[in-house]
Amino acid sequence: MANVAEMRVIVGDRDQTEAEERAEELRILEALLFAAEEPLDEKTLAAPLPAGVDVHALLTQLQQDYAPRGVNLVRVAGKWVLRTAGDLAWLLTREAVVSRKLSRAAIETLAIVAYHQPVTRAEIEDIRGVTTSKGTLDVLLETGWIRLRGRRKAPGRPVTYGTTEAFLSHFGLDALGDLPGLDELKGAGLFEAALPAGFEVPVPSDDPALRDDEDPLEPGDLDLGLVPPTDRAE
Amino acid sequence: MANVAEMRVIVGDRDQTEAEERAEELRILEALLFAAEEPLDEKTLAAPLPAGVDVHALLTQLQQDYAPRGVNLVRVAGKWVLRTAGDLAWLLTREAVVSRKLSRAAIETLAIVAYHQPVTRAEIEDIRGVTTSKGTLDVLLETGWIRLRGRRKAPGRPVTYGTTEAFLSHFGLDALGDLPGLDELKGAGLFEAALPAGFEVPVPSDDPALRDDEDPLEPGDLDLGLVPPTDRAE
Amino acid sequence: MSVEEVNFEAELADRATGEPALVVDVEGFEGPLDLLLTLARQQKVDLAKISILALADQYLAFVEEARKLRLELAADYLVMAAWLAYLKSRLLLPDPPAPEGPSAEDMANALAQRLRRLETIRQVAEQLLNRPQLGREVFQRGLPEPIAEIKRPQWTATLYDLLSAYASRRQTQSRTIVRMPKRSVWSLAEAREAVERLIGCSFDWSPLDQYLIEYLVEPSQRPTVLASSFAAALELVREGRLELHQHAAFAPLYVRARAQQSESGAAPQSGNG
Repeated sequence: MANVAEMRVIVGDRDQTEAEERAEELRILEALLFAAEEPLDEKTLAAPLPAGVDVHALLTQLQQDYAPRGVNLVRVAGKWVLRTAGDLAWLLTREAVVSRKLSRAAIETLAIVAYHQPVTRAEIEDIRGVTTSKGTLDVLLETGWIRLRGRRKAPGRPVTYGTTEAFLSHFGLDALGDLPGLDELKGAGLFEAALPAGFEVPVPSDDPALRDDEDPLEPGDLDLGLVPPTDRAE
Repeated sequence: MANVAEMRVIVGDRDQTEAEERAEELRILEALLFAAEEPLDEKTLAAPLPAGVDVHALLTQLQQDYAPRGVNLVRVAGKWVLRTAGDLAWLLTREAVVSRKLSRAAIETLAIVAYHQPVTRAEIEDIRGVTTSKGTLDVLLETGWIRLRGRRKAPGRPVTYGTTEAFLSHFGLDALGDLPGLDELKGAGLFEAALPAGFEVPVPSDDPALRDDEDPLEPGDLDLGLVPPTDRAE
Repeated sequence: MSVEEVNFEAELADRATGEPALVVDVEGFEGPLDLLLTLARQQKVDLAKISILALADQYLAFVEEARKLRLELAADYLVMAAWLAYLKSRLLLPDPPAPEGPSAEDMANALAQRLRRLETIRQVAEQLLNRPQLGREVFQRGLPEPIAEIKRPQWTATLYDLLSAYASRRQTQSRTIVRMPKRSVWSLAEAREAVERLIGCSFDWSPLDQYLIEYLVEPSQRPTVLASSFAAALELVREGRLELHQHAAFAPLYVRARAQQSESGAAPQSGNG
């Protein structure tokens, strides 16, 4: 019994010494990799280590040690380098807000959506008298100020557009009904006096409930990649 | 018994979730610190973390985690930065860019600026007992370790000098209070002697706020072509 | 410039014998205070207990020696020499009954204090320089990963932009609708429909003009009607439903329905354009 216990102690000591040596070797590799200005090959990494050390095994262990961390040890072209963990790449980006003005076409389209919603692209084009490019509607969807409402019950089942809460908030409106009517627009000098008989500016409403002539959107409609900002804004 | 067991399970779950969150927060800090080019303050480090997280406690833990490693987390100038462990200098010195060797006059002048700041050239000369050549101060300004602070409210309105964050970072100091031998100097009452009568300044300070006896620099003071590195460092 | 070559061993030897060595090498000193400090160190006592009188003597001896050797001493050294000579005389003579300014004792203490201060600053400078320095003993990340900037547009528009754009577009459009001019272009589809309808099943050659005469009432319409109906006729020929015939360039065009139309018109590809 005594012998076995003795042996255990000796083995324990040797194990401990080995573990300490190994730890020191790992420290050396860590420091080299950290300070390096380029990925390092195993020969370079082995240079300061005692001869006969299995540098590849050490690196593999270091790689495992770092695997769950915010920084990983990766192999690039046969060399080793420390890199930010892939799932944390977002940390290394910074959003810079760039102020951009909407194009004239976009502003007109937005105004038409606001006053005439729910409105289809064909109707917008009819009111503007020119073709509306897809890009214009995309930009507006990106602003988060307009959204897809539903589909018109009509041939082709075109998508209907409406404004969002973000629209109200950006333009400082309490409710869509606060958009000025024809008389107010005239009063503000935005319309000239000479308008054809029967000319009207609709009383806008952004009631989210679908109209009688609207169908709900289908699941696929929202997967266009156009709508996320709208969704977020809501 | 059943209740107690149940409770234990619930507590265990919560502990586990907390531990996981903590691990993720540590990963984020780790990634930021590894990627950074310069020391980061706690505000910057806290930015990507959930609100209310005790970033200081996390950093202290990370510092402990890294203490036995080849790379250490250290505080310099009140900020956090990863650096290779000091005892591994032998490993990396080979690769070090040979830093400019400062003259004895420059080293003494740097120490006087560090320990006696804010200090004027006349005060530096008083301590050293010799005229300080303009070149000596220029060399130090070039290193980015000292900077023009302001002008002393005294006849001739001499420029006052102080150290920069780059100085702290280079010498691995968290704050001026960590300067070696500061207590000796304090105990020997060696600060007062350097100062004109009436100003009692017991310890050096690199507080960017001007002292009562300092005026701000004038626009022309900074156009000497000496200061850009200093300015940048701050 | 030195009387005795300074070297470390020599200095050690001097210290060992306890005889202060006088080394005249002005270039090696950073000014008179540095020289004084070096001389003071050779007294091998705590700077606080230093004999200023002895120090003054040593300094003056140094300057004397330098002068003998016709060394050019900087003004700083000479000023210090004059001051020390004065201090020495004050120290040796009893203080006058009503001393003006600091006493000789005070002056000596002030000098000792200056020397201590210089010595201390040198010690801390050394400690500072012995700290691990960035890029010398400790290193930062060799491959920092830069922060990428993602530009996120923040769209701007004012309510005024919105309303004025709306009003002006509606106004413009309202005008265009009211003053819609008569259609001035005959579309290809219209022309085709007309030609098909007019020719019907006529298998006799007839001039194209004749069929179109009713559309030519307004002279301004003439070019577009002709162009469109000619193009439509060519298309119908290609589809094998019409035949065209012309005697010469600019001669009247003759047109007739093609006989084999009965094959349910299913030969659109067979036409020879």
